[in-house]
Amino acid sequence: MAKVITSDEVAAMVNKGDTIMVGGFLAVGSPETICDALVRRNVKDLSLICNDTGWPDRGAGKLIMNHQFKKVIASHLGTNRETGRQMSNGELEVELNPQGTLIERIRAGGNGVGGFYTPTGVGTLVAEGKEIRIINGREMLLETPLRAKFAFIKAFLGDKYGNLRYQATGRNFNPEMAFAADIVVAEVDNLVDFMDPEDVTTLGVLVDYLVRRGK
Amino acid sequence: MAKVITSDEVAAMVNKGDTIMVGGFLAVGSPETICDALVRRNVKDLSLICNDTGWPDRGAGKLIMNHQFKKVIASHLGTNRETGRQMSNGELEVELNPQGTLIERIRAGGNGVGGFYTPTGVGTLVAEGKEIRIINGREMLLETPLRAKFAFIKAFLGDKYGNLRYQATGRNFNPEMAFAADIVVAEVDNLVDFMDPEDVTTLGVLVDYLVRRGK
Amino acid sequence: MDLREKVGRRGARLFKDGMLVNLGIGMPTALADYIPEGIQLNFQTENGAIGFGPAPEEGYDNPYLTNAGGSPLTILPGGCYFDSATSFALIRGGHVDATVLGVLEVDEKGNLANYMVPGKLVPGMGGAMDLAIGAKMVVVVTEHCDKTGNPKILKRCKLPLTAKESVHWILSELALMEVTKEGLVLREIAPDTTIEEVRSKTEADLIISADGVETVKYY
Amino acid sequence: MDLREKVGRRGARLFKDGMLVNLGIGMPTALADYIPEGIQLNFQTENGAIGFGPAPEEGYDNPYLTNAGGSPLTILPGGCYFDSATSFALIRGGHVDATVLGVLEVDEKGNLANYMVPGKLVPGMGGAMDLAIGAKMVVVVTEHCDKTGNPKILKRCKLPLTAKESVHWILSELALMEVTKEGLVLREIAPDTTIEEVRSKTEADLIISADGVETVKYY
Repeated sequence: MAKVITSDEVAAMVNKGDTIMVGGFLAVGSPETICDALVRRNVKDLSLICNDTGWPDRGAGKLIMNHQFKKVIASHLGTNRETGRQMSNGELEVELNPQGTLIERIRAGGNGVGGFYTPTGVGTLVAEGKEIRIINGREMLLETPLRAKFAFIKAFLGDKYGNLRYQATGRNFNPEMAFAADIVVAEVDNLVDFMDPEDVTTLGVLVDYLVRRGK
Repeated sequence: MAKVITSDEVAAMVNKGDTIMVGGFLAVGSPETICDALVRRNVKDLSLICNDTGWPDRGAGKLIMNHQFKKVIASHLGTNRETGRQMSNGELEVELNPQGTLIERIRAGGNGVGGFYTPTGVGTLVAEGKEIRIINGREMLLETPLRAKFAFIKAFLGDKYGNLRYQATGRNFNPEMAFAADIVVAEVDNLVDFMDPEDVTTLGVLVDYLVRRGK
Repeated sequence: MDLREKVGRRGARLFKDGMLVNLGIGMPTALADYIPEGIQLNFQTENGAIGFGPAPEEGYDNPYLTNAGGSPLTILPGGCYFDSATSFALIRGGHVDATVLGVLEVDEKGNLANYMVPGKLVPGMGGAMDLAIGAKMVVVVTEHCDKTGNPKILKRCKLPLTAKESVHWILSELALMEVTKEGLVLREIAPDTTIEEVRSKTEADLIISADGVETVKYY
Repeated sequence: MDLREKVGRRGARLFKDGMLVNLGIGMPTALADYIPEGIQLNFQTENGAIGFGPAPEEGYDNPYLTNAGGSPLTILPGGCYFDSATSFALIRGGHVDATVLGVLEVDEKGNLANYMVPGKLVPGMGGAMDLAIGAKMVVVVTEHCDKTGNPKILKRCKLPLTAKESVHWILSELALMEVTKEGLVLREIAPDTTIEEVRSKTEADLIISADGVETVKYY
């Protein structure tokens, strides 16, 4: 059973310096209610793992505007100019990852794989400092797992067992993040007793807490 | 669009020495109609990648009984004694993989990952000849991708675009195999025009041919 | 009370409420029959389900819904299905709280052997290697001695290992033992045996800790 | 006819029936508007859909259904949704038949640069690095020169690379060029230009193959 709590109760668990994952792709499928609560709590020096930094008024972008991160690991910053500004000013450390590498590193973090070789990023800045290995005649980079203390994810539907179902492109990074954090909190638009076992995308056993959207 | 063909047309594409993947777990979710056609075609010296060798009268086990394999890569042989007999007699080469390593190697073969490190198998026969690396204080083995010329998979429902949906524990190895072969053939119980985009487990773009069960 | 019930009753008390548990085939399934009141567990079957129920009534079996041994299952409300990659993401990724495995041999270092006897029996490891290295708590359940009276709890396994130094608890019809850095600690014995009898039937050295050995009436 | 239409019309003819195609944002989307009769393509958006349709009618947008730029989409019969791990399994795994990318720079070795200008613009690579190394056919579409008239098709890229030696085709409003082992081969030019003009606006060496250069009326 996943426990239903409020977004402020979630935010109260997060402390200065924690690493958080936030689901969503340009804030589609991001847990907006939880992001709002984190802004209210105003906890600083967080590290973020997210596909992107959303928009100034949506997704993890809201925490960027509030200067809550010391480090961001993402694949894209272009929709939130404040991220680039903080980076240029030296206020924020940014580690850019190719999107496919980023999601695969999160997957590795969640499934016990210690690292993997990928051709993405060979011959680019992404390769700096990484082991290169030639596999079947092709150069590949060794990439390492990513984990966080918290994963904040968003689903269209949840049940009281913590099972989650997404809608359309709202799935994106959410399912893998549910495997890759010590504490997983899912914000849901709708909550039901239980759902069709065939419809479950994120397994309830991975979800510690549920938050209703807007609560 | 995936082309609907007969199981005999599928079998006619398979030649001596080919490597095939067969979906299913103890033949639950195995393409029985395709297996029957391969037995009829009686093509020899195949290599099999499958979770197990099924039962003497079910799944890939039917091809075992017909002596069609020169090599098997699997995690479990216990339900088909003929596999063990052929192995002991030197008629069949068997490479045992831990089940989690086997499915992850197939996934790597399908998604362009050149290899991955896993703690499974350290200190066992599985580690023989493999690179060992200590990651975060833990010994890990380097495992390599697996691919095949053909993947023969099984789904409850297919549509004319090749999209597939599975039922219950019939999913197992099928979804990853759809990524990891040059030619993917799906046997389906039911075929419809199109399905709900939310219900698609295996993406139609991965599936080359469809076979109706029993046809 | 037979061996299965003895091991089942005591073993089930190792679980805590809410755990995700994977039981191996054979004797490990006994534990599911004796879960104490107030403890709700999530059971995983590695072929792709969590939250399954008992075998279906006759005529209601679904050929697509079976356990890891191929026998028909039912699913309970709150249950879910998934593919093998997800199943082993759970297992290897440390999301399974406990696994219970049968063995051919187990030793005082926590090594276990349960997937082959060279030249005789090679069923394969299935998911056992992943479970042994991935589950947070690895429990081995076993008859204390084999059918000819030879110890199964050894100083060092002789058969090919399933996993190295992975077992946390060894449970037999006679005793509960914990694998620690110092060695194998005898924690509990059954009321119908003695420390001396357990020692005589165990090849591994058994440590008696300062806490002593409890005699428990779980049988 | 504007740049977008010129590039769109010729570029769309690079596709073959049934291909899985991923179009980058900006100019690459022009190709979707000019798919020839009889060619059916599957379009992927890397945030998790295949088989999407045009933007929805007003009032019918679903906030959960957008393209990789965040704009609302519709889905067509036969379409499907998936998560990011699956999306990049498609891309990195070689299941995407063609990708079309915009660039800041591209060179005769097939290197491309399109994700950052150090100290000025760092939007990030998003999925571009994966697409450039993973798609079976990588097409770069670009204005032949930048706004100040400087060549964008170079001997060697100066900006940080998105991918090394990955581009197969370079298409501008003036010419279609193929990256080969021997170098950059000029395959086609537009009717309103000459080989000499194309050469003068290209920093890279352009090879004229024995097959010659076709003047095509795709504009």
